[in-house]
Amino acid sequence: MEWASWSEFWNMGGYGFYVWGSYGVTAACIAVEVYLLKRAAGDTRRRLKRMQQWEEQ
Amino acid sequence: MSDPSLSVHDLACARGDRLLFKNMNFTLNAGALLLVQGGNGQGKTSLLRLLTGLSSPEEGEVHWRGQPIRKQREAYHAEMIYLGHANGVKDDLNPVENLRFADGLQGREFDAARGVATLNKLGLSRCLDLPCRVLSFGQRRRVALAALLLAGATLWILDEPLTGLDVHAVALMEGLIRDHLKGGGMVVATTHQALNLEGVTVQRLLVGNVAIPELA
Amino acid sequence: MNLYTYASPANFYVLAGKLVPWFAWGTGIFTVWGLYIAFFLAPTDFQQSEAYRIIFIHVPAAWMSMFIYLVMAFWGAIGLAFNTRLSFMMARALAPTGAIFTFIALWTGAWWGKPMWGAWWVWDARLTSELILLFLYVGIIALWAAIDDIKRGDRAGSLLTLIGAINVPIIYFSVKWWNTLHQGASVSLTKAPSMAATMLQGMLVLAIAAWLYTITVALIRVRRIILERERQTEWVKALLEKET
Amino acid sequence: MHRFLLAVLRRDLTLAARRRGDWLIAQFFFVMVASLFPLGVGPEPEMLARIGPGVLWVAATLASLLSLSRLFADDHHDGSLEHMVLSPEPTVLLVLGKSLAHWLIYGIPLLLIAPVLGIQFNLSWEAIWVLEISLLLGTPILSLLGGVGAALTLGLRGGGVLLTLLILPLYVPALIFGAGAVDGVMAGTGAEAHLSLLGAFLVLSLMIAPWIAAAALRVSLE
Repeated sequence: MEWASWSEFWNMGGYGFYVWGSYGVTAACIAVEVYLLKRAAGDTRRRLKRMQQWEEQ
Repeated sequence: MSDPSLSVHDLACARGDRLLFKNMNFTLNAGALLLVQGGNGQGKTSLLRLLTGLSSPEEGEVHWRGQPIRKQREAYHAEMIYLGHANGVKDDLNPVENLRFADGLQGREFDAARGVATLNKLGLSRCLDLPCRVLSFGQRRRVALAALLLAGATLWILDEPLTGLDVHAVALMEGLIRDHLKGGGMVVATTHQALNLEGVTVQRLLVGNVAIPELA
Repeated sequence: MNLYTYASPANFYVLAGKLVPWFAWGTGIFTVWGLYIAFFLAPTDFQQSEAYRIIFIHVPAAWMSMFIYLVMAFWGAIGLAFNTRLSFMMARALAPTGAIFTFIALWTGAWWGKPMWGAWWVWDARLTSELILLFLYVGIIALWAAIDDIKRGDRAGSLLTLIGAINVPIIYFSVKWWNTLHQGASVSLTKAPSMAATMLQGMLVLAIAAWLYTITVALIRVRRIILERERQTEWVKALLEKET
Repeated sequence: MHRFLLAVLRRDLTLAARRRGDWLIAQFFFVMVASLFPLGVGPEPEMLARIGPGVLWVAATLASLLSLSRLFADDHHDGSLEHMVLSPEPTVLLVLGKSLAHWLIYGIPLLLIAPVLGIQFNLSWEAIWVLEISLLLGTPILSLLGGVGAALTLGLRGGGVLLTLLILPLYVPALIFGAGAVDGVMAGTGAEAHLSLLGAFLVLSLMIAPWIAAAALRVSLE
């Protein structure tokens, strides 16, 4: 194990800002993509259903 | 070479996610006219563009002289000419120049005397040296018709050829179509107007399901 | 059951739906495993200290950005050659994820560059090519967005992807060449710390995670695209009916 | 076959001659963009000579993009593009002819203006000479690759801006080799390597771009 304590882990040998900046933004990008994908799935289904109702009239 | 014939087999056409028509079959032989009828947005223009090869069908095939047109694009285009909603006439050129370039693009030598004679026949003798920009819509349409005549194609595909033409021009157009058919040519046309075509074999094709009252 | 059955969108929709959970779990497992290697097994680098841990995401993201572009070009070429609808849908489903990985590669490149070279951005051959790759992704997505007609959009996007795919190696080569001529920016990402076996292992595990993630997301997206495009068919109507 | 190519060329040249306004705008755009840079970065001769090749090359790509959006658009609008695509000749020839005409109309004048701008940027005669050769090899690439973009964006809303977005990344190698050649001769390392690579890129574009543009044109007309 490399790390003696959690604070050392977050500090990353003084490079914590850069390391966590990179990992954080990566995680954020993926989270946003997954969130948008989830939302789009629901939207698409609702829209298609609405269009189907409309066309059946 | 076999006799000229245009046929479609199980043709289907879609626009976006809407199916315009399917299972369309017909054959058109030399000397015959096919009138494509149907309401707006029913796929008349789409069908014509399929027949020219500009677009490709969802299903089925268009045949020319018994062969699929996609396999003989160049040979087919040499025998076919298309006149769409737009005239294909350049505003910056005069009628004679327009014909010259139209001929050049078909890969033919331009015969100036014949070109001028055709334009005269279509009643454009007074504006041969004017840029087409100053001509009226009907006159520009006549320039396009002159190019059509000069092309000497067997198959004419005309999308609303009568739009914007006056009574004389309509009569002229009818005469041109009759002559072309008598000479063994073929015409596929869409039109909203009634055509006076005595002594001509007319096949009618209804696209879509809404009939137009005056033609039904 | 042959391959052709699954090439039909209706069947693929069902198949993709079954596959998504497996790939999603795979993504999770490999991500945790990879991150464990990256932070707990890989030793501190004597030159770069802990900052080098950024490469565990930077390198896989850069690999994926290029790999996804090639896969898109492949699907586009298949679609153009054989007129298979599903391949165009796959190309469309992959593009956003490719663009995101390109962005991640650029971002992490900058955040690694700052502590190592003292600059957020250097016109290094790889970073510059990556930037141009991002432009290509954005261009393709913008072209798709601008074309309403599905058929035209599919084909136009694929043609653009193809000419881009031919161009990307040329761009990379030209930027590299340009880079060697301009002395000012001679720092290069190739000066990575000497690869320890655990480092390579961590990078590979995270690359597999990124790969599984891409498949998961692309499958979910392709399912949505299939629904939209097939909405006039009976099976989609029945499917939507069943849900209400 | 060559008659068709000649007909396309003659047609586009005649039309351009009838519309000199469009033509002049593109040339003035080139001059103006290049002239803005000294105002932005300052008039020091050494600095201008340093950035001159790059600035002139970037200005040339932008000027060629300005006119590319209309490469097919005018003919599409009046219907003559359909007639040309429906001619018995291959569409590739049509695209090749139109790209060639675009280069003759918009590329060649850039070659004539560039030396004047080169003097403004304090370039040596040797550098100007290499700039000319690089533009001679490079501007056809702009017309050929631009043809692909023009065909892809035909008839789209905001097609001009989109065209820029799609095509500029593809121009990067031409820009690097072209401006690099002039840089090379100024730095004393010689321009041959750059120019041969630029030539290779031209040959490659000539072999590939017309086919893709022709396919794109057919897709866009469908």
